[in-house]
Amino acid sequence: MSFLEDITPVLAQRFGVENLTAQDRARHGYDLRLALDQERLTELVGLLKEAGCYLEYITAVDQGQVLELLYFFGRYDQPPFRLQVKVAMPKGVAVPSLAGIIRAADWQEREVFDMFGQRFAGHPDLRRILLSEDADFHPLLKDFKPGPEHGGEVVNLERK
Amino acid sequence: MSDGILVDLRVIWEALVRFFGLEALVLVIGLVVILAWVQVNALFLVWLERKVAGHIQLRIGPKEVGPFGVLQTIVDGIKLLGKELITPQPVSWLLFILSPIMVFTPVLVAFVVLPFGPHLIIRDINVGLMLIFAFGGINVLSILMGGWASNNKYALLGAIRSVAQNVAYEIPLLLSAMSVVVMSGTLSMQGIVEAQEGVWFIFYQPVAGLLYLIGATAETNRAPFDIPEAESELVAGFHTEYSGMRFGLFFLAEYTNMFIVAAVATTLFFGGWRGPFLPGPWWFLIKVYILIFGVMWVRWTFPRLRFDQLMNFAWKYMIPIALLNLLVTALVMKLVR
Amino acid sequence: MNAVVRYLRDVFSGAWSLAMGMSVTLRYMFKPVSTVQYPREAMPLPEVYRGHIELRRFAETGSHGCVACGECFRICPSGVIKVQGLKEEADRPNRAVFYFIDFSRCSLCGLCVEVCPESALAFSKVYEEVGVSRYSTVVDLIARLESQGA
Amino acid sequence: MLRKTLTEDSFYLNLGPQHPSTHGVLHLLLKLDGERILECKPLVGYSHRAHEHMGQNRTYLQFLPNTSRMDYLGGLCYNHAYCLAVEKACGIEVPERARYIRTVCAELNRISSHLLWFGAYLMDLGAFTPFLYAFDDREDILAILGEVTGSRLTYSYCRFGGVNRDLNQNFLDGTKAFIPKLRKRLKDYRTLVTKNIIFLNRTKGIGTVSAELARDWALTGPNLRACGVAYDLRRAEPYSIYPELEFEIPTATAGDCYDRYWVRMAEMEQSLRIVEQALGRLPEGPVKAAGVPQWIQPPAGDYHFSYESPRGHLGIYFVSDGGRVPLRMKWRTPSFSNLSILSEILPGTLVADTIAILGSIDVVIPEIDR
Repeated sequence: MSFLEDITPVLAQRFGVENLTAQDRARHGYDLRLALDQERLTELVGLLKEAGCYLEYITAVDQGQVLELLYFFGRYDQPPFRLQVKVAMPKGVAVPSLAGIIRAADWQEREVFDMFGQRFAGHPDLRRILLSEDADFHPLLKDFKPGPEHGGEVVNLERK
Repeated sequence: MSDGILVDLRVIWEALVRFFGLEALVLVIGLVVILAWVQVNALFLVWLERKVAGHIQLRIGPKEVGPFGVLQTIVDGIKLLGKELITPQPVSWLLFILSPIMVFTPVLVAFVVLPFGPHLIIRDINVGLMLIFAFGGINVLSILMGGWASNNKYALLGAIRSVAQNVAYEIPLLLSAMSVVVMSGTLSMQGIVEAQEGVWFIFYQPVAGLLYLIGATAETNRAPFDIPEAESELVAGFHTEYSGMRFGLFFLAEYTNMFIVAAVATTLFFGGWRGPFLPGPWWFLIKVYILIFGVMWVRWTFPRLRFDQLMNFAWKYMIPIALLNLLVTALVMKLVR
Repeated sequence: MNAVVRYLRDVFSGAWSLAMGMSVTLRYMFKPVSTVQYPREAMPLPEVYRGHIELRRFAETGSHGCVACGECFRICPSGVIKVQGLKEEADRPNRAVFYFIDFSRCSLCGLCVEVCPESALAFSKVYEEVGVSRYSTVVDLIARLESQGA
Repeated sequence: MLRKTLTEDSFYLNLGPQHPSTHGVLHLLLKLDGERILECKPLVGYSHRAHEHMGQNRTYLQFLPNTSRMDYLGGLCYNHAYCLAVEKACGIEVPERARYIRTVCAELNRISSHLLWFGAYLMDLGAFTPFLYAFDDREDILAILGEVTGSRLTYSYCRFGGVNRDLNQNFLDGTKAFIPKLRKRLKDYRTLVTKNIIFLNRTKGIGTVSAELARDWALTGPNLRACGVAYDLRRAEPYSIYPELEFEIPTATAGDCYDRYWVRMAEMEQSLRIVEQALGRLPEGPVKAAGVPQWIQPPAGDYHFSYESPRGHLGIYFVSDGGRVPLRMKWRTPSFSNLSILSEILPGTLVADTIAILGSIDVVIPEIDR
């Protein structure tokens, strides 16, 4: 019996069957999507860690007013299992940090903070990671327009 | 005509000898020759090292300047001379400047007692071997001075490592040399060579010979014992902050030190200038360069030891074996005599 | 006693491994060198070598075949191509009059050569190019083709 | 962070961003007590080039050249991964021959990446010579790959639906000559390095990572397999032609530097096996699917794809709104997670071990910084 079959009823029971969507793995690359409220994130991740999952990555998608945080969990196992946890909330709302539960979340959350400005409550060291410390913008937000100060100018080909 | 010049030279020579005394004059001329020799030898060794490294690594090494690139090091030396001597602002400048000069003292002193040939020795002092080792200790001091004065963390770490390493490796070095002294019964370099008439000491003392070579590699900070300047860890170790000819002096001293330890090894274990057909000095140089080649070969083969492993190796393996070897030698000598 | 045996075995096996290592390097020392002495001799370039682009000269016209359709300009990920054409005759296609490319920003991906419908572009085999300023890397390929002679 | 009060015995050492052994611009902030490390903070981002942002402002094809610039050692693997990801989203069928060609090239690329790592690692440990031997071998691979891709490092060879160009005779001959040559070389490396007592002392028992710790820090690739977890995406989530090929997943148990070294060396042999097999049964046929539009438009939705890059789990995630340009392009690069474990395993070791551990993790900085 695969891990996927094991975990699906558990997740459905604890986090609501309406939040759980099965995905076509051959097309989308992951098995399950779980839409989740941010308060229950730590509870879920504790469960997943117990179950032997690892945090593949955290990312976000800017949907205008709403920022979707996406957590991907996998397993060092066969047959493969991949779960996408989707936490959608208005921009500016802090999300509980996972760095205390899964250590890999430390840098992943810093990257999301760096790129999207998403705050993580309880993160031990929430600094910029890829951009310079004095940057005052979050480049992957849709309202960010690269200007000359970001090296975004295009060389004028006519000038010679 | 030529006769006249020779007669004149002889007259001048005799006048100088009468004025200064023969010994002082030989010393002065010897020092001048040494200074020239040190440079030429180091240039040659650097070139040799590059060639050896090149061929081991499937490259050909320097080849553009001069035949087979022999003049490459001279060009590099001139480049070093032309560089600015940067003294970083927070260094302790007196020690900083003094260090590369001091690193040269033991080098020059050691040459005084090296027996290049039956008569080609500046002064055959009856404690020649001790002189070399005694002055060799200054080397550590100058490295410590340089590393400390640089006010750089990498340099400081390099200097500390250097001191610990040299202190540890001096012991097996001396103990293995001691075995030879016990056998020959003299500390004079010339006397040790004379004691090897017939059989070289390496055949009586293979263990001591090996220990000496290992210790000598460590003393000269050569790989795999090059932890004071481990470039992948400490950037350049104790000479991180040195530039221009100050760095050049450290460099020169390293290669000259290599020559000295190889020359001492030749004297102690490989019969010094003894050998058939060729005159003594030739044999001496051939043996020394073969040993140096061995040291280079080792350098381009092995990874570097870690600092604590290096200490372990000295205290757990080399010193007990050297002590045991000395004990056995002394016992056998007592029984034989 | 056991400890002594182990101690000696450590010493000998260690020394043996070092000696074997040295034999390998000695063997390599007498192998032929594998480096190429670059300025004196150069490596042969593969046939499909992807250098920067140039306009191909067509034998029948003795000139380039660019019709300034703008495909390369649109596909270029770095936006370094600028091409402009003129309608010389009413019933014939456009002809490019200038074709600027900024080599310093070109990533040599080769997408422009792939999409060119006229096969007017090719990869140059020249890789030793220098300039004195960043503007000397902006080159008009048509002028370059003409200056290279027929 | 820097202004924490220092006790008298400890001091901070900035290892990097310019340091011979950080392989690029990695900055390790070490708190030292003598030579013992009390604390380590890796600081990254010095070569951030906004690849994800570029991915969101370019069409799918235009982003292709970028992929090989993230990880300059595994450029072809990244090309391959990106093409597979987009093909999967669009449902493009790739011709059989193209799939074989891609796999051969990607495995050659993996060998070249491991070879460079091998050389650089030994250089970190102070042995200069294996570096040049490894480069000699790597040079052969680059020449072979250059014969078909036209480039030596940033290949941009794969296309959606196939590859750019068919293999030529030079490639086939070169590979045939190269495989036995590298096998012989690997034997030399075993004598020169793997059995060397100094090397063993420098790597055994250093930087030990348990399987549990590895999971916590999301380690993947050879670093994970050295801890005893046989997790290889080529087997776990098979893609391309890997299910048809025979190869083993080398694993070790201790999870120390030596095991990470050993796993990579064993992987090179397995990759050689893969190349041999794939070339042996190379089918005939077209190398590119017909009818793939130039401006590709995946149907709206989000797509994830996992690929075993030379350094571990490469994840590509993109969200499409049905247009020519993706809404979001995220790359999960393996070194990013692999490197973060340094702050856990470095404290308590010596400065020399730092270099040994950092080298054994095999990080490529531009891939971390993206």
